[in-house]
Amino acid sequence: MIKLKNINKKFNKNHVLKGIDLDVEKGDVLVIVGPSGSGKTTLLRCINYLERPDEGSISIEGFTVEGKYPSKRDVLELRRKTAMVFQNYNLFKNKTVLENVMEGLIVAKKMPKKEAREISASLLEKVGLAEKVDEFPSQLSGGQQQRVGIARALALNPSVILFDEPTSALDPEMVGEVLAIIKQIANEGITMVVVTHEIDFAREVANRVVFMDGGHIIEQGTPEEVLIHPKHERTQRFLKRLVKEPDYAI
Amino acid sequence: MIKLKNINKKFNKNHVLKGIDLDVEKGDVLVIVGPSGSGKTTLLRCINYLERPDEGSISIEGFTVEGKYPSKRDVLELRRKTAMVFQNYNLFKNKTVLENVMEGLIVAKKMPKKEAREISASLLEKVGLAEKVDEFPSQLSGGQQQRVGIARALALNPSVILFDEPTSALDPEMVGEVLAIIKQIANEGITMVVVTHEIDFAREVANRVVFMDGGHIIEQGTPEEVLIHPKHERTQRFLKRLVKEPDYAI
Amino acid sequence: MASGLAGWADLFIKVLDKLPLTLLMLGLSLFFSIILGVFVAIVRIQKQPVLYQLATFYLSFTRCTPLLVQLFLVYFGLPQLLLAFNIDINSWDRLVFLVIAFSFHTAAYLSEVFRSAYLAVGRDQLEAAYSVGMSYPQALFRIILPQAFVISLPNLGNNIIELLKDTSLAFTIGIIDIMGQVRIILGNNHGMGMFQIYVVISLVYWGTCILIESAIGFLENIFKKGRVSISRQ
Amino acid sequence: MSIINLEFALEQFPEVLKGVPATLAIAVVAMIFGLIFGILISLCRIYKIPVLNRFFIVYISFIRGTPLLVQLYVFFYGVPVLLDFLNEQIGTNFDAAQISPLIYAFIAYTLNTSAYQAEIFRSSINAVSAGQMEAAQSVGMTTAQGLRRIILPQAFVVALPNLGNTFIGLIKATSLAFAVKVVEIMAIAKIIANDGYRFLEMYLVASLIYWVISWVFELFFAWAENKLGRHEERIEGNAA
Amino acid sequence: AGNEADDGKKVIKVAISDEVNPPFLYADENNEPIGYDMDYMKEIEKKLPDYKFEYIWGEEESNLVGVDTGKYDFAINWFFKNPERQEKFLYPEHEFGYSLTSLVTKKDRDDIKTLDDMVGKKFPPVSPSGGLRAILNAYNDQHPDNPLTLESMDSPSNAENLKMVDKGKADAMFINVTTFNEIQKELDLDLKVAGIISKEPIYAVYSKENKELAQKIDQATVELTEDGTLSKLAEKWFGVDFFQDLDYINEKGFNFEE
Ligand SMILES: Nc1ncnc2c1ncn2[C@@H]1O[C@H](COP(=O)(O)OP(=O)(O)OP(=O)(O)O)[C@@H](O)[C@H]1O
Ligand SMILES: Nc1ncnc2c1ncn2[C@@H]1O[C@H](COP(=O)(O)OP(=O)(O)OP(=O)(O)O)[C@@H](O)[C@H]1O
Ligand SMILES: [Mg+2]
Ligand SMILES: [Mg+2]
Repeated sequence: MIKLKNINKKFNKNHVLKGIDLDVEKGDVLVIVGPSGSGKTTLLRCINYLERPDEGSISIEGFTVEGKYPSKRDVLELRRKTAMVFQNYNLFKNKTVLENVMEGLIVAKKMPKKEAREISASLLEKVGLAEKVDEFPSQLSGGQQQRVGIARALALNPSVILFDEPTSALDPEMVGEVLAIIKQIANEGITMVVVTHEIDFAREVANRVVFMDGGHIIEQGTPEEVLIHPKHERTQRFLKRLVKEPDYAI
Repeated sequence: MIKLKNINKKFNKNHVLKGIDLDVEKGDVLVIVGPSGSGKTTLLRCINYLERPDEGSISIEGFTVEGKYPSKRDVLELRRKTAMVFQNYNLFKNKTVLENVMEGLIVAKKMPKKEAREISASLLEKVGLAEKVDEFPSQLSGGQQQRVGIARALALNPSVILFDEPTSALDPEMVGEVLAIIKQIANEGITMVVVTHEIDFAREVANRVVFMDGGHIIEQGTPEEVLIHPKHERTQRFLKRLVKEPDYAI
Repeated sequence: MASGLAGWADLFIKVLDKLPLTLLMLGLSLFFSIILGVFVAIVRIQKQPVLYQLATFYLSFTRCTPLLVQLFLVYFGLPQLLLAFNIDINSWDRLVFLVIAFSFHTAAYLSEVFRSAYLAVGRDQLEAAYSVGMSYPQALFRIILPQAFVISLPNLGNNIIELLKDTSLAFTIGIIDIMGQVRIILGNNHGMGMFQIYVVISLVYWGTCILIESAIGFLENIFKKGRVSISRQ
Repeated sequence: MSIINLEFALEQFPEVLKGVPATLAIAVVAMIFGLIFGILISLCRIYKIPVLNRFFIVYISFIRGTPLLVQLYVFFYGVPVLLDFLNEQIGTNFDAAQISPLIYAFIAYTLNTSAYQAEIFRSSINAVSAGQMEAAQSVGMTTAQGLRRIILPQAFVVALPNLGNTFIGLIKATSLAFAVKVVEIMAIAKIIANDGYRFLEMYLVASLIYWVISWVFELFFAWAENKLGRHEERIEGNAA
Repeated sequence: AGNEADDGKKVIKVAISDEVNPPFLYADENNEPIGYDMDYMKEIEKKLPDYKFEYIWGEEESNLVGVDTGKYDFAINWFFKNPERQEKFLYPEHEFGYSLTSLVTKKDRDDIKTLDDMVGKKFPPVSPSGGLRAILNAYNDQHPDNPLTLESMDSPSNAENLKMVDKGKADAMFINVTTFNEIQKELDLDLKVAGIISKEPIYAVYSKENKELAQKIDQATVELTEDGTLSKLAEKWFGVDFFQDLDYINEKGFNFEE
């Protein structure tokens, strides 16, 4: 479904992704964890070519885009197969909450306005923002903005959704809601790649987990394998803090 | 130490804070939890008057500022007693990482540059950013930016530090570091107000917890009281998701 | 010349009589220069090889040489040039030459206005647009330009008002606009009554300028939705 | 016979170059003071300072709305009248004839460009996100400090292309100063041209000189934009 | 240039200058050109039925550039002739009128009669363009050791300049007699024509390519001069036939001294 081959990315001299290979099956929820600065966001952004890899190829549903200077048309097609939830939300500042969600439907998918509005409104209700549809992003709290971002991606109903820390600004209640939504759409066969640092959330949502550090994939497998019984020393150290203080865990 | 009296804040017709009263003792780490949109950020921003409350008064170390239109001098004095870590980081875009941290020391505290540089560099090392001191915020990952924000606030060494979800972009390892730092400076007598939705983190860092919903304080007490044995039905419901799925918790 | 109230009124009427012509020149030139300006700005932002060099040269030439010279080039030079290809445009209305010259001139300035405004819109906005599957033109027209437009409005105001005043050059090629009218009157009087005449022409320009400013202010209010200013505090 | 006599044009070059100092003096002086006043005016407008905001709205409107030529005349013809009046009323002994026309030009051009630059800064300051000021205040800066150290440097980058427009416009607009006897590039060109009606040649010479001067400043502005904007991850073209 | 009008006449584009100068050339209520020049043109039109003249207002410089580039066929206002200009443009052989240039001073001054008297004295600002400037420049070229001091200014106002002389801020103004008379009618200043400097023939200015047209008009001009038509026009607009010699003109009261 998604196939990354030998993805390399440098920012000047900073070699951020060092030959990443990755396969994701249809309907998979792949979770990427790893320390801050390890390249998770960069990898996610390479998948829809918001960041151009210096080397390597990306296939989604058999459609392949390759190298640093692919054609605009190819990139557009790749992007239309994906949607993304950004780490810092990136809402359209000049559009209301409802318009933010409708925008992609109307413009990229050429959906009639009425239909787009219905879909958007119902998704916004799902994430608890029914009251805020006519506000602008600048009037929302952090968590509210993040939920708009999630709704915007879901609305597109693409083959692949890329989530960059989608619950970072959400309280446990909301995390539960998002979890439920992700599980539900995974059942509908949508493939998802989720970057998160919330290990609890990762365990519940993932059916595969990748652990990254320093631009490499260190370890991958089921949530059990990677998050509970990690083989690699680096992974163990990463997860240690949580294990070390069992008296606070429930 | 910090005393809030009858804080009310409306955004147009949206009544966000409904008469908040709150006392924080010197050296306390007060954690505020609550659902998204409940007014946590707004409350925090009222404490240093980034948001002007419509009504109410705020005292820090016996210095009181009151009402919607206080004098600029009073507000400045209040702000100089506090520092803040923003939910969306708000780093100075035109300054390097090091300059971001030094800025307040040089300008507001009139510290000599050399001293400011030393303090800043050592704090940045503490949060694991020694290598990034000369980069601009736009070149950092989310977690890195958040850590700069934390270092910037700590460097000021104020009486009160306000943290707005300071670990939202941090991985468990880093959360551990931040936790250690907060505990350490609490021992030095600095008062902290921390908004977070990471209940684990809240339990470990807080010596008092406030639960907010819909602009009201619903419940407050020790972490034990509020987070493990909440009395109020709303609090119980809020925390339920974590309790309900014990098989994933460690 | 007649003085007193009747004199003033007479002067006003004579000048105002030419205002529609001035506004017509302003409107037409503005329309074309906005289109060309956006295009040049985008070419320069994208740095596409040959086009970029061309656009930069065009920008430099039109910004850095006197408008009068450009007007001469278009009005006197262009017909000669085309005549060499057996195309005779000497019979075209002078207004056409004027609008061509002014559009090219103003577009250069506007392209910088638009370029700076475009760059002031954060990159995150473009990425967000891409992420929902928009092509570049779609992102441009639906997300970037509307935001850039607000940022550019005050500068747009500056340049429209400059253009308004530049239209007074029309008279050099014989179009009698409000300034041309004034010069004829001044000539008839051997420069007497200069004070009165300049008061009138200033008032007419100022009045028009206030109209432009109100329109800009109105647009700023409409389009600023969702933006937060640093003066919020 | 060719329309343009290049030899004649070349011969006159050195003579026209003598106008460069006057052009540069007016443009640079007006630009620098205009920058300062422009920023101050824009802040009064952004912060809606009670009386000043109203005043400057009218000021900007008036300055932009009336021809620069008229503003020059106001000083050129107005100041002597004022001085005469003062001399009569309080017995002072100012001599308007002693005032160099350049001084009138400095004043008129500065006041004029201030209005335009105020609008440039109003738009660029508003383009800086509000969070930047909040961050400055949160580390204990006063509003003035935050403006100086955080907001204005960022606003400057946005403003630069427009400041470039204004400055180059100013260089060319100095030719109007001939109306108050300041003899700069265009004036010399016109004077020479009149002898043999060689307007085309002299316009060519003047244009080239304007172009070269402006081009140097264009390069400077482009350089400054790159240098000051290095912190930004700028939205570029449609690549990726 | 050179289109056919509907009636088969050849259209001639004539540039007329905004630096108007009554009564040679100025505008009526409807911005239509009138004056001595226009009456002269009408007479020419009668003589040359093949042509149809179309008049275009414009700035003087622009008009000359237009003639130069062939956009206009010729320009008319009150152009003086000098060798440099003749190199550039085609001047007809015969003038169609005269302009009398003079020095104007305060009534009680007797020290200024000729340009020589003005060396070391002060003129009001002079326009960079126009025939008067050309005469002053020519003087300076001939007297490089004792030049006149000239201060240039874009479109100075004749009225303001005369006021300067009136107030003693300048010694004398170099001005056309007709212009001075017109202004004096309005302002009645304490000024007089101190001396006539020259009787300058005035011409229309053609582009070098327009030989044929210039010749035809020149021919017509000679006829009009000889049959006295132009003298009548001069009487009509100036109150004096300036085709006569200077003494006659002075006698007839071109001089505004009473
Ligand atoms: N500038 C504003 N204008 C209008 N409404 C606002 C503004 N800022 C916040 N609000 C509203 O106030 C309410 C509280 O916002 P606040 O940011 O304090 O929430 P929060 O508790 O911090 O939520 P989160 O956990 O999502 O960050 C929200 O409903 C939000 O929509
Ligand atoms: N635009 C950029 N220019 C230069 N360096 C960059 C840029 N973006 C990211 N980097 C660097 O690349 C590295 C990886 O960044 P990335 O954002 O992928 O990290 P991450 O794994 O998402 O971290 P986090 O969990 O903190 O968000 C970091 O060291 C960062 O400094
Ligand atoms: Mg990241
Ligand atoms: Mg918040």
